Amino acid sequence: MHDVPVHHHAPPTSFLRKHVFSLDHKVIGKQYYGLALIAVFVGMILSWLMRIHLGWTNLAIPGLQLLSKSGAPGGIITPEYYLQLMTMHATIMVFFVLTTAPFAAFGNYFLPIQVGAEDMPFPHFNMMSFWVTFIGFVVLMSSFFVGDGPTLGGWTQYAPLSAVGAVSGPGQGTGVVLWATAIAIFCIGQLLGSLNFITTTLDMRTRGMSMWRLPFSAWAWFITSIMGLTAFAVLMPACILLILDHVAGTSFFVPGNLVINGQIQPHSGGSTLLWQHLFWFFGHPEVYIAIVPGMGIVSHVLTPNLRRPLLSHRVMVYSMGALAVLSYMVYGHHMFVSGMNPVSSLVFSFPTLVITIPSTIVVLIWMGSLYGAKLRINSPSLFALGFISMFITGGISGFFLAQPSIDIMLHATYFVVGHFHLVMGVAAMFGIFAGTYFWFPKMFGRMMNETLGKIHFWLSFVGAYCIFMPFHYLGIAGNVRRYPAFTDDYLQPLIPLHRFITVAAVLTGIAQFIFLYNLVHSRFWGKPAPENPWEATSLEWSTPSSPPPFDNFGGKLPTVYHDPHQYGVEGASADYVMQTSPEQIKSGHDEA
Amino acid sequence: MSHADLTLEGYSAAIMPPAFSIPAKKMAMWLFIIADSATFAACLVAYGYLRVADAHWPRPFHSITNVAIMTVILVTSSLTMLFGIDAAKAGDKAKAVRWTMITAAGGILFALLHIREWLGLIDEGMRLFQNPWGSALFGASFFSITGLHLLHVTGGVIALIVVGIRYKGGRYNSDDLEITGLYWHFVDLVWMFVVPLVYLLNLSH
Amino acid sequence: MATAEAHRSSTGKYIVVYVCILAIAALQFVIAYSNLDGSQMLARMLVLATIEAALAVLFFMHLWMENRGLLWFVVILTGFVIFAMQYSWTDSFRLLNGVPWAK
Amino acid sequence: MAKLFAVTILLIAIGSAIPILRHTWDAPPDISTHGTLIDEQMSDTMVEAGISFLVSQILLAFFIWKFSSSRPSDKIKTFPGGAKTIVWAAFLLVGTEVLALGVFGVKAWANVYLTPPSANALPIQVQAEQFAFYFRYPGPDGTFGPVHPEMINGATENFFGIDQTNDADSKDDIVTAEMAIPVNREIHLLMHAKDVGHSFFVPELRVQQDFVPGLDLSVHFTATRIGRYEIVCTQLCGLGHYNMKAYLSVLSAQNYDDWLKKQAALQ
Repeated sequence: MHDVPVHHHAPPTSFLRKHVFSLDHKVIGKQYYGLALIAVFVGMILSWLMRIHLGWTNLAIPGLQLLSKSGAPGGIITPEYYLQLMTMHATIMVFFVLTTAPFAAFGNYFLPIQVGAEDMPFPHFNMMSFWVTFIGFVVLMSSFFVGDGPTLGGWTQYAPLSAVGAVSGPGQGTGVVLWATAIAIFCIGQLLGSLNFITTTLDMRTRGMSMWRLPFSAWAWFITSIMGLTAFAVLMPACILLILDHVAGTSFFVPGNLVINGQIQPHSGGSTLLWQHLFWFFGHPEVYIAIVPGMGIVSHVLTPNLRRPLLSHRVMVYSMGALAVLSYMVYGHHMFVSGMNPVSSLVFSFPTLVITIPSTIVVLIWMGSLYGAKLRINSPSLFALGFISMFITGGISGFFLAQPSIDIMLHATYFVVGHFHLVMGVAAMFGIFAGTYFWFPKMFGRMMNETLGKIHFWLSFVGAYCIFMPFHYLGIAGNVRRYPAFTDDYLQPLIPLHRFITVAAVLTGIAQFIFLYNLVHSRFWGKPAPENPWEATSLEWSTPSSPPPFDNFGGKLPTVYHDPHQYGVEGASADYVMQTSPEQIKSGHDEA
Repeated sequence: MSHADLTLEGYSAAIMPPAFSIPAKKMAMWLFIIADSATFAACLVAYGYLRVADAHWPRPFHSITNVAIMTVILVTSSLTMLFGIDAAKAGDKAKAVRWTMITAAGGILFALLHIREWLGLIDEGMRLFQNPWGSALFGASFFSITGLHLLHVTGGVIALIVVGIRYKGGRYNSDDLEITGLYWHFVDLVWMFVVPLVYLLNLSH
Repeated sequence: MATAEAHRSSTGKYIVVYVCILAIAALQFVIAYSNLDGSQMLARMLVLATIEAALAVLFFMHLWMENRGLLWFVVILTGFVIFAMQYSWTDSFRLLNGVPWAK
Repeated sequence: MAKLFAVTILLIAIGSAIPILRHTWDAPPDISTHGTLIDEQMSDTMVEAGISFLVSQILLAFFIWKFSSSRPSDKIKTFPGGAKTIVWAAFLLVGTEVLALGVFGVKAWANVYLTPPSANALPIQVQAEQFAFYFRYPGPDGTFGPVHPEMINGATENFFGIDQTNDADSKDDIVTAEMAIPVNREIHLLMHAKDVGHSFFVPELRVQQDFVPGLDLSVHFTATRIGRYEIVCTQLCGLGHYNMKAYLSVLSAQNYDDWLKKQAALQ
């Protein structure tokens, strides 16, 4: 190997620098992962509470009164507490799980390694990015314990419900301010992270690592960070304006002459649609911020398990790029019946439908690459294949929601809930799981338990379909979302279906504890991992040890000779050729 | 020397040349500028949206003198920043520091004039939530947009002074000065949009 | 790194750009006192501000002298994002006519 | 394992399609004139989405089944035509299919939102508040009186803030908590939000429109079947959101007139 030695900082020795305020991207990645893990279990338990309430409205949940005496007297969830739990579930999941885990956690850990760098260019920013995000999480969680609880306005916080203050409901005073503060802080964290990701990809690539030699996951993180850079930069001022409406008496999002609780509100001149425009301008890219890293991880996990490269590296990357571009042009499809100009609805409808094309290309590339492959079945590949199945199912319900005319029937029903849970919730979670099982050996030097992994997969896969497929039927029947109880006559026949979903959700949730057990157990007592357990080619499998040393490559930077996914290469000495292998090969499969 | 320093000094034997042939720090500043433009654009779009929707938007500004002086000061400080960077590139450290400090002084002057203007408006009864001339949103949008800009100016002045001193002490080099300059020019650039949109369109006739 | 000589000549260029920017700014102030209606004035203001900003970006911030790739990256990304934000205007105009019954 | 996985995907795909094919949980039957277009659009989309869903899931299952059991000596094969075929297929098949849906969908949307109500449509005002709907009928003079927000008072049941002593137009206005409309007569529904955002959703009527505070919108529709239906709120409006509803009675012309007279007497 023709590795070039570089001088490097000595690894830190103090506990604080090593584990808490670490500048090492690997530690920061693990910290993000830990945060996401805590957040996802909190979010999941909140969803349990909601589901149980929806199935059996008057069932007392023992101990819940300890969390909120007024919200759950005697353990029975009140309607407003249901909405507060729902808002927190959504906020936690969207921001602190689906953004942090696939993007910030894995991206931090593996992006620098995959481009062949010692670290990110701005380790201090990186550390700040995590701790700022952490503070955001703490601020958000604190709203459970402050005043009359967290906000009940939904994660979209539509004004004026969110902007007029405590008069509009429990948690709408302090709760909203804390919510908006947490999100604004979160935005700063992700901006810092995005800055680092982009500069890492552009400027830190090791010798021979051209842009087209970056693996899919690195490309996905790169594209995601460009979206993050601009989307979070818009949400932040929007949140600040919302806070101003609360604490400084401005009326950016509140029109005049509102009579709430018998009092005319002092606000005037603002616009509720303005909040929706600003929020969704961030909100739609956010959906892709959650899912594009998943697509990258799945491609990255699939290739070693297919023992062949995907049909086309470039088409895949261009498709992800196209999704990123389109994500800014379609945000209005969240607002078809919200009172937006009806002509705009049509204008937004077409780019939304066009999104089908890159999405289809991505799926077909995966499927076409499955054709004639030598598929290996293991926990990561199962989750990656599960991702594809979920992504197809969730994506196809987008056909309906992209059309304003059909949206008249389906807007704000469980159809929407089913759609986004499958496509950006469960699919993204499957991406996270695939990444976890795949990279765990590299991150901790130990293998995760395969049997438990497979059990976890089966329960999650079947469970997720049992939960979210019926959501579509509920939606078609007109079941409105964000209802803590179903009092309408026409919803009565649907309650048995809700109970079925609740049972499925509780069981699927329990299955996640298998994953948690597997994670913790394998961390300490797992089988020691071989150097390259998946016989993969990208740079993270060329580090001298697992986990990689402080400077990733042991004082030397690797040199890259090949495209990232060289499997089943004809005439090569083995079935696969590492990116760092100087072996001359005939690049057979990839046009890149 | 860390990996990051390698990219900064264009030491390219071990790594690929940076994508746009600029050091990582400069790239980061450009990325920050892109993000910040999105932030300001969102604020200005929000302001425009609310202003258009109100047929009786107040136009209370009588005089352009103050804002004209502020504009000249800010644009001039951009020019002095450039002189400082040029001197630094040419190796004339003392001159570079001098020009940087003059730039910072321009920033401080701008901020002081701005605060004086704010105090004047507050004196006339303008608040975030009300003003004597009409739509309450006038004060809200004026204070939040110019406030955000003022925050940027303040941050910029602090950055200029810190970087200037550290450059003098040898901890930072001319590139760092140039990157700080990029930020300073951006603050200037935002002002170029704030002036016509927030001030000139609200001028009383 | 450019030489000192190159910088001496760039000083002249900076001053030219500086004067141009101030001249355009002055033009804006003049327009502000004209009797144009709102949208006409706004259009002129925005065009002039964009020219000013372009001058600042290209010459003060040296984007013109950088790698062309950076120019395209910055201009296309920023331009696209800001452009994509402009969807909301139609709703703003609708607010003028859609006044609540109360008024 | 792979074969089991393939079978699972297959079973899930087929199992998911059965309730749709058997119409186990269907949208309530349409009672509006404009709803036919929406329903047609819905069923066209369902056919296309259903076919895409089944084909792709079955293909995924089939590939997983077929290509998971190769021996080490096997050579990998490439999908015929490679990525190029896929890109063309995506553009031509899916792209045109979905865009066609979009184009046809314009008609259904325009029919509701881009055509003005006819001149003789019956105007009815609806005001949404936390957590109730109130309706106002113009009375014999056919005009609504102005609304004074400061006069809104729940205790005196002046939900709209009508000044019935001074405003001539308001004197004969009829305010109700339940909505009644004559069958086969176009309704022009004028929507106003008193406090926060709400929505007006009648699944049978194929109408869903948010109330936007500060922006008074309107929708128009014609109901074709006599009956009693529920109006529900779909825009999160606070703690009582789930309980915010009203009834819509579609009555024969005669019954509607009687109802209106009865309501007028109650004012």
